[in-house]
Amino acid sequence: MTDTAMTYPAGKESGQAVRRKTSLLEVDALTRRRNAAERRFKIYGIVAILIGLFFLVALLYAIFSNGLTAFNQTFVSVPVTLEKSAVEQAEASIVKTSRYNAMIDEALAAELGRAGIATEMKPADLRKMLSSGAAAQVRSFVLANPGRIGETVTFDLLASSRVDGYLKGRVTRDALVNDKNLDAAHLDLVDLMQDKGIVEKRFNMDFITGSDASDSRPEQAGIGVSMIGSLYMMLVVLFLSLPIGVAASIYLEEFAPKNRLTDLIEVNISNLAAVPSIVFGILGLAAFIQFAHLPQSAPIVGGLVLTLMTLPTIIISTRASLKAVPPSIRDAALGVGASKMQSVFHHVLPLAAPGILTGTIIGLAQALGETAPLLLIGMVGFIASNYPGSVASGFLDPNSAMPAQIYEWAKRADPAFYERAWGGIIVLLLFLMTMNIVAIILRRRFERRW
Amino acid sequence: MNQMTKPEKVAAMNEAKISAEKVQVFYGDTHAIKDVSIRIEEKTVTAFIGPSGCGKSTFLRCINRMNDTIDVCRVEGNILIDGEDIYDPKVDPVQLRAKVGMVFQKPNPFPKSIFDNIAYGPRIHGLARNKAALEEIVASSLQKAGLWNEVKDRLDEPGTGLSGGQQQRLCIARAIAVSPEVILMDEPCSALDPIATAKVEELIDELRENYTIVIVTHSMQQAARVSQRTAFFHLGNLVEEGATNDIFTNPRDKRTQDYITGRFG
Amino acid sequence: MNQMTKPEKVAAMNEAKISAEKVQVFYGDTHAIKDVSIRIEEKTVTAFIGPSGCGKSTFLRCINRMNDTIDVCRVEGNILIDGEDIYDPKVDPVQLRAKVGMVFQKPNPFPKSIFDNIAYGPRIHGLARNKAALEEIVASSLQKAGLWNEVKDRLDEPGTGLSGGQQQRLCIARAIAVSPEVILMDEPCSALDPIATAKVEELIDELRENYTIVIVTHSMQQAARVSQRTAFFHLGNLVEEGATNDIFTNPRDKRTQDYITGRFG
Amino acid sequence: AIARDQIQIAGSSTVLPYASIVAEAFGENTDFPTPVVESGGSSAGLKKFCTGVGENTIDIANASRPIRESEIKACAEAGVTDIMEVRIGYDGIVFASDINGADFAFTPTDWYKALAAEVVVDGKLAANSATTWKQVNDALPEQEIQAFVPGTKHGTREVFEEKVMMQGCEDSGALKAMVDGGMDKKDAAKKCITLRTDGRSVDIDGDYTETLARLDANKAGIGVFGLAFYENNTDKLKVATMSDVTPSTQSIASGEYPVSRPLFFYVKKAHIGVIPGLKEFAQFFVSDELAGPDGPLAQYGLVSDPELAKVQEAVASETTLTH
Amino acid sequence: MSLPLIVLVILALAAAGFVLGRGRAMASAGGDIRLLHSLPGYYGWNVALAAMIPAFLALVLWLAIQPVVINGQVSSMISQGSIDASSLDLVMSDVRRVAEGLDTAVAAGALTAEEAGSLRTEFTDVRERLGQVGVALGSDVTSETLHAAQRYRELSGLGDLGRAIVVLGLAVLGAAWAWQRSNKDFRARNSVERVVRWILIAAASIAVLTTVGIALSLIFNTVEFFRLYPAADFFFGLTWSPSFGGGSELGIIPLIWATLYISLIALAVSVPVGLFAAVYLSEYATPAVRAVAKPLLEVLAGIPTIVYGLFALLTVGPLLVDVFGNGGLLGVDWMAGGTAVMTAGLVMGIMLIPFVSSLSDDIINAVPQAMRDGSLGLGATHSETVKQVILPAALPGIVGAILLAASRAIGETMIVVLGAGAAAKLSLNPFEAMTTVTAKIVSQLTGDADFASPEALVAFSLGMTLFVITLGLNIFALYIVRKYREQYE
Ligand SMILES: Nc1ncnc2c1ncn2[C@@H]1O[C@H](COP(=O)(O)OP(=O)(O)OP(=O)(O)O)[C@@H](O)[C@H]1O
Ligand SMILES: Nc1ncnc2c1ncn2[C@@H]1O[C@H](COP(=O)(O)OP(=O)(O)OP(=O)(O)O)[C@@H](O)[C@H]1O
Ligand SMILES: [Mg+2]
Ligand SMILES: [Mg+2]
Ligand SMILES: O=P([O-])([O-])[O-]
Repeated sequence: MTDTAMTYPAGKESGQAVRRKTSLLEVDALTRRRNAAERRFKIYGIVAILIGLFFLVALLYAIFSNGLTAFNQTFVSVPVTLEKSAVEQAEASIVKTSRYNAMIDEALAAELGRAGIATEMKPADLRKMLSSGAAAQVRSFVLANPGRIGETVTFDLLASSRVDGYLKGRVTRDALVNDKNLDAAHLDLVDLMQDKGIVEKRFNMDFITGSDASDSRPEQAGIGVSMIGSLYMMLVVLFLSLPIGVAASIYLEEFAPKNRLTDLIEVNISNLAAVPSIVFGILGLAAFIQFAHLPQSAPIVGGLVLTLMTLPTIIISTRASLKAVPPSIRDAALGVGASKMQSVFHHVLPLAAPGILTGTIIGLAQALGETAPLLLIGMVGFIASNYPGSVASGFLDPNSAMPAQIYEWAKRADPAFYERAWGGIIVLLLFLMTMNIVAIILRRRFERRW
Repeated sequence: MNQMTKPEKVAAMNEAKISAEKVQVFYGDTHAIKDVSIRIEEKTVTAFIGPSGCGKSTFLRCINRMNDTIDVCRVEGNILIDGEDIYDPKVDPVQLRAKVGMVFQKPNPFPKSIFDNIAYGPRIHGLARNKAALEEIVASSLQKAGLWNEVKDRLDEPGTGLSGGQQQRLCIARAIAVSPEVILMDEPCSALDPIATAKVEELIDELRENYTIVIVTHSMQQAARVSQRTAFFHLGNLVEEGATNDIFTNPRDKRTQDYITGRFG
Repeated sequence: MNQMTKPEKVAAMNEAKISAEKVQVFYGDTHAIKDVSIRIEEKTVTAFIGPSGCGKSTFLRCINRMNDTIDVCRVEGNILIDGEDIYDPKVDPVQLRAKVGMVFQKPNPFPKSIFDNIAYGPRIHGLARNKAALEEIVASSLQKAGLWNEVKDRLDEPGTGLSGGQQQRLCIARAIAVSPEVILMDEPCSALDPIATAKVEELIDELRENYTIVIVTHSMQQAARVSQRTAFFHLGNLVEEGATNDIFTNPRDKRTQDYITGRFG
Repeated sequence: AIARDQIQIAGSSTVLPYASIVAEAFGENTDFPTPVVESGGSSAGLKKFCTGVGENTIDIANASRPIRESEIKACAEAGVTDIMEVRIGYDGIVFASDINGADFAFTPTDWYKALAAEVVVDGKLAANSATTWKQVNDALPEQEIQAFVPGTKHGTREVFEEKVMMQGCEDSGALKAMVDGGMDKKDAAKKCITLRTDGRSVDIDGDYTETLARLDANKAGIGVFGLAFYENNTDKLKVATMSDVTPSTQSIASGEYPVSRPLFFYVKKAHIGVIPGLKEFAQFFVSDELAGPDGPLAQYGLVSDPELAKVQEAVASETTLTH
Repeated sequence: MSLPLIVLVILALAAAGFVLGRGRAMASAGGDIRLLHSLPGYYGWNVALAAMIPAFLALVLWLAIQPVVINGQVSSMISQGSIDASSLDLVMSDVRRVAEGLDTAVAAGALTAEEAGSLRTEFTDVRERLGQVGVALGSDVTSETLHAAQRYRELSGLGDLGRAIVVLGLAVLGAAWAWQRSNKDFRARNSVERVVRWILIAAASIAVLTTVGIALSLIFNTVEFFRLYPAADFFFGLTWSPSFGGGSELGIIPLIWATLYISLIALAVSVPVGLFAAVYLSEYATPAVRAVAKPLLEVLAGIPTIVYGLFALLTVGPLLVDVFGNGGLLGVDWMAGGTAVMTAGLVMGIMLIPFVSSLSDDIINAVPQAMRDGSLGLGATHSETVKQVILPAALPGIVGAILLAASRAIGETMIVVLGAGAAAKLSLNPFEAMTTVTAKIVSQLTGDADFASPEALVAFSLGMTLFVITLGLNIFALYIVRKYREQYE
């Protein structure tokens, strides 16, 4: 009302306003002002959307520019001779992998010799160019293929995070001055090896499918297993919170008597939305792990906690959309003898569907990105489990979740984890969009005006 | 929402299809229906007439308990259909409404296709054996409501895209498609032209053979044409009720006379 | 949404308040108005009659461009008010609608108090100097629409809690409160009893002194009583237009005759 | 309830990197599954540890500080009585600034004078008004005071308060001056470690990556880091000496560099023999190959325990805490 | 019978019941569905539900009770000596592990079923035998444990059999009972709807149970905290400075203040932007723009908060310092460092835009067209219509959306820690660093303090207090909505 000042010639004594005749083609002052207000209003709308989109683009730019490199990784191909005696000796020691390291060192030195790259570095020093996971890679090959002991097998071993960083432009010779893990001399070698095709940077599927690695080998870490964890959690969340949320809203909005008690429940639900997510973690720890004895670090527990956390979001949006359905629709259904239940499920619910789906989209997005409650139920940390063997173990075996994995990576000391954290965010966003696409399409189909 | 004072002694009123006794309706503090008692006979058409805002719609909605849906609305007294108190807690309003159909004053088609609008009732009541039977019901209902010719080619377009009068006939068709025993019609012809009106009146006449019909109308002529009995409401009171002929030719109450001769206000 | 074919040459038609030429309206593929040309004179009441679904409301909504709000609706041809093409891109529909008021077929009160329902228009157009003047406008509008007595004690209750007829009168009051030059009324009396109808007809008669009025009605009697000119629509065509007397006593077209004598269908 | 077959560990985020390196190697070198190492903080880890014995409780708690008396009591109340304490080494705490900035050689006194909320001026307490390091100590560069210190949730903060602030307070004579000025000893000690809140000192509740990001946004800042973190980021950070000692695993192990703290893990003895591989894991952790001065842990930045052999022995004999 | 199998059988019984019930009802009506009280499907569902509900309830009960009973039985076999050596719970888990190992071994064919039942530690190295089939055991198996494990297997076998009989029996009985009631006059719809109604009530009560659960999981530690720390100091203290050596000051006021301050700024950003975006999307934008822009904006809600936190720390903070800091664009010296209430508030506001915009857009879209027509017909501009007719009509939904955004703002941690800092402060200046209740709950809960100390326990009281405060805010919001709600039609 602010933009319609009351300056127009007002009505006569009769109380009935009479207005001057004006041409439609020339816009009078008041209309001009009102139209200006209209235009401003519309511009505000556009600006609002642009603001949102601008920040979206800025954030996405930051995410992609930091994270895309995570999808490439540097590999060193080394033919290793798996001598029987060496293998047996290694298997007899406590830290078996350290013996395999020696084998790899020799193999790498030999490979350099074959390629005609002269170096004064000792074999053990050469290993600094390789991931510390290389030995485990060789050992697990040996365990899986005992028949090939004695042969020479060419391995594509991961280069160490610093070598990888060098090829990605993150690590420079200057930067290595104080570094105790790698010298500038290594980098010269890497250059030569790259020329010979021993070192190569290529797309790294393991980042998308692999599992977490310890702090000392960022090059090996992947988000795949935690993605499975998130997937199982989201399955729980979707199949519990959507039906429960919608059912609860229907009861509260359509069936519950309107009294103090239901007011209390209503306030209570909005209030649950304001409960910090970590408090849901406290609840989950107490209720699901300590009371119900569900396993630690299990996606089922995470899913249950996130379900409780998402419920208020879905309930609030569902109730709002149920409220927005005009009563005449309900009357029409009741009038032809539909039961209340039928009128709700046949007519009201489909009309409220867009809002319900919006709530679901937002709720699931929140659930997918949440870390804090997972902290308390043990899904954050180093949980490098393998792919679950069955659906049931997918729910019950220890696992992490994408945001927790990202959060962990972001904290780690080696800067190579930084790019992985951002790369993980890219995967998370793609996951989110895949998850939402169904809801978005459905929502469009249900939208209608009446 | 609805409170019923227990009937002290409900007299036997078997002849009447519907009998209301001392019905009071309140919207919050507004007393919209005051102490109305009336008997509505089976297989007759009863017209409710009266000035706008006198409570006709309100009373009509009591008969199939549509007032249950209005939070602030409170009904007292008792209404019996076939001798059974419809406000008895044991009564299932759903069954009641299947038995007592209603055409609302404001047309309220579902935001669905025309076909689904009509087919909805028969579907939930299981009135059609199969798809063909359902189509049959839809077509015949639309025909009876005089809408068939206009919409037969666009049955799958939304019912909300119809003109005002078409929507009204759609709602009539929707109500008769479930063949209720009693049909309550709140100004069913208000948006209809004379020809469509005639068609609906014909329908009413035809329905009368099997059903009990209550119709709210503002047109004296229409009341005279279609109804056998007429009830005149005024400011929430039932002023007079009787054979339509009597009411129009020989009203007992001064207010009735004033109203039908147009001398009110 | 509305596309206008550029008028090749718009003839001077100054005497007429509204003149439409070759208006076509489509709802998607449905051709709802076919080639309608009509002149509506200033300070007269013109009645649109015709069977349900013939396009009366559609044409009425063209006159103040309310059809703009329907996505699927497309208007062709041109409509001039005071000689100005209202579909000209320079024309501001807002100003047009302030000049050409409308009462919709289905009463649509705002979910606000009765007072605010009426005061809304005057407020946005800045028609009242102060609160007292606004109250004055509200009261007089309600009086003119014959609703004042029924609602004067409940002005701050929601307009949606009124009876059907009361809502209709509320919408009439709302439309006249902004004193437009042209008032389009789509069946303004459909939910009204004879007395209220008489009151509204009186109002129309009174308004005619200063305003141009177009009214859609299904009642021949009403058309005869209130209008000076009558236009008969049929299946999207304007069949005949002329002085009311002529139309009713001496229709030129067979269809018109059939319609007014009720011999259609 | 299915029987659990992998070891469950929870606790300190400082110990987490070491625990994860060991867990990974344990999985690779033995037939036992890789243990699960949750993070969440020493306190939360010990709390979980002390909820009781049994399968649905954790087996090991990592901690960046020794378990407290009250915690042992709470543990005992829940039935967790035989607790093995294993010290794995030391965490060095270093002071570092942007790689391109000036060099710093600090003493605890400098930090006390720069960051204490109130300092003694002419025998009286007054709000700290120092704005540059040079004002604090002429030998330091002319650079705005801007320190990023661990927030009050971090155990590192306690070490910082004790070994830097308190030390500085004593060294500079401020403590004595306060006590002489008639102050209660306890209050004076509290004054010594109270940091200023005018923005010169910023609490960091997050982790070292956050501190690094803050240095990145504010090049004049000095941050407090763990040694391991610094060693992984030598391209961005320049470490300062403390009392003329450069921090390194050697200088800390020898005790020359003053600011460090021990790291531990705690094992429920009751779970040994029940949870497969538990004892093996504990022994594996403290084996010379891993926790020794040349092992991967030291490689990563852990200051290896000079008395590692004693620890190994204690683990082998399952020695529990006696209180 | 294994658990999944039982569930499958119940479902199959329910499906069969559906068909049979439906058929019987149809038959009783002579195949004419018009004679039925309810639609045939309702009769089917009625039988299916009668088969499923008691069976599943019994199954759940059985699952909860059987382990307790068996544990009781088996643990009585454990000697006091072994309990003293570790604990009953642990010995029992060892028993379970061995039992399970035996199961695995039998399944893998390494042992026959008899062998598994008659194995003796005296004759076999059980640990090794099981090790061969991949079952790792922590220690050698004592004969006591092996006995117990064998008994455990026996009882479990028995229990599983009983479970199958009882549960499936119930399913059959339930179905039969409902089936014989399926005749044309039976009110099947009412009966099914009654069940559905109970399901709805159960769903609604989950929300209530969650609250109870939260209260319970916080209350003990809260009480414990107040035993260690005076409540008055906590509620009215103006300083928040925990310290390890004791003598912490744990006043909640600065935290509450910053929580409200930051949330307010976040809402001041997200509500106008979100509302304008919603109005534009639903009222002005073409369907194509809407179909694209709405989901895009929703991506903002899906970006992990750590990204927002970094965005605040690395981009927005320094930017604000450039404007409001010393020597900044405005020449004012309000801002010392990049971390500030303003930084966190702004960034949080961006994150919350879709919370307001998407839901409001849906609600605005649901306002009937007749309302718009009514207003436009009076000569109102579109914006006037929106402001005065549509928004009031959509108010309850919009308030819901805003509440959701506010709730999220109050509960956010990462953005606060990185954007606003970690040190508590009581100040009016939005360009100063402060921290919120939620951030402190997280940090005290994940910190290094002794977990039995007030410094750690305070997290629970913070949670509880925040819970009560937001409850108050929500009651206020409900009151506002009730007061201004406009119901169309
Ligand atoms: N929104 C719409 N979408 C599609 N078709 C429409 C729409 N509105 C009206 N129609 C069709 O256009 C034709 C003319 O409708 P209109 O509303 O103008 O009729 P009318 O003359 O006002 O009838 P009534 O007297 O019943 O109100 C009808 O066939 C109607 O079904
Ligand atoms: N939902 C409501 N809330 C409050 N008052 C109402 C409500 N509905 C109707 N009323 C009031 O009750 C009285 C009777 O209304 P009712 O709708 O029964 O009138 P009616 O006889 O049908 O009138 P009309 O012919 O105008 O439709 C009127 O005064 C009306 O304002
Ligand atoms: Mg009515
Ligand atoms: Mg019409
Ligand atoms: O996580 P911390 O306990 O080591 O700080």
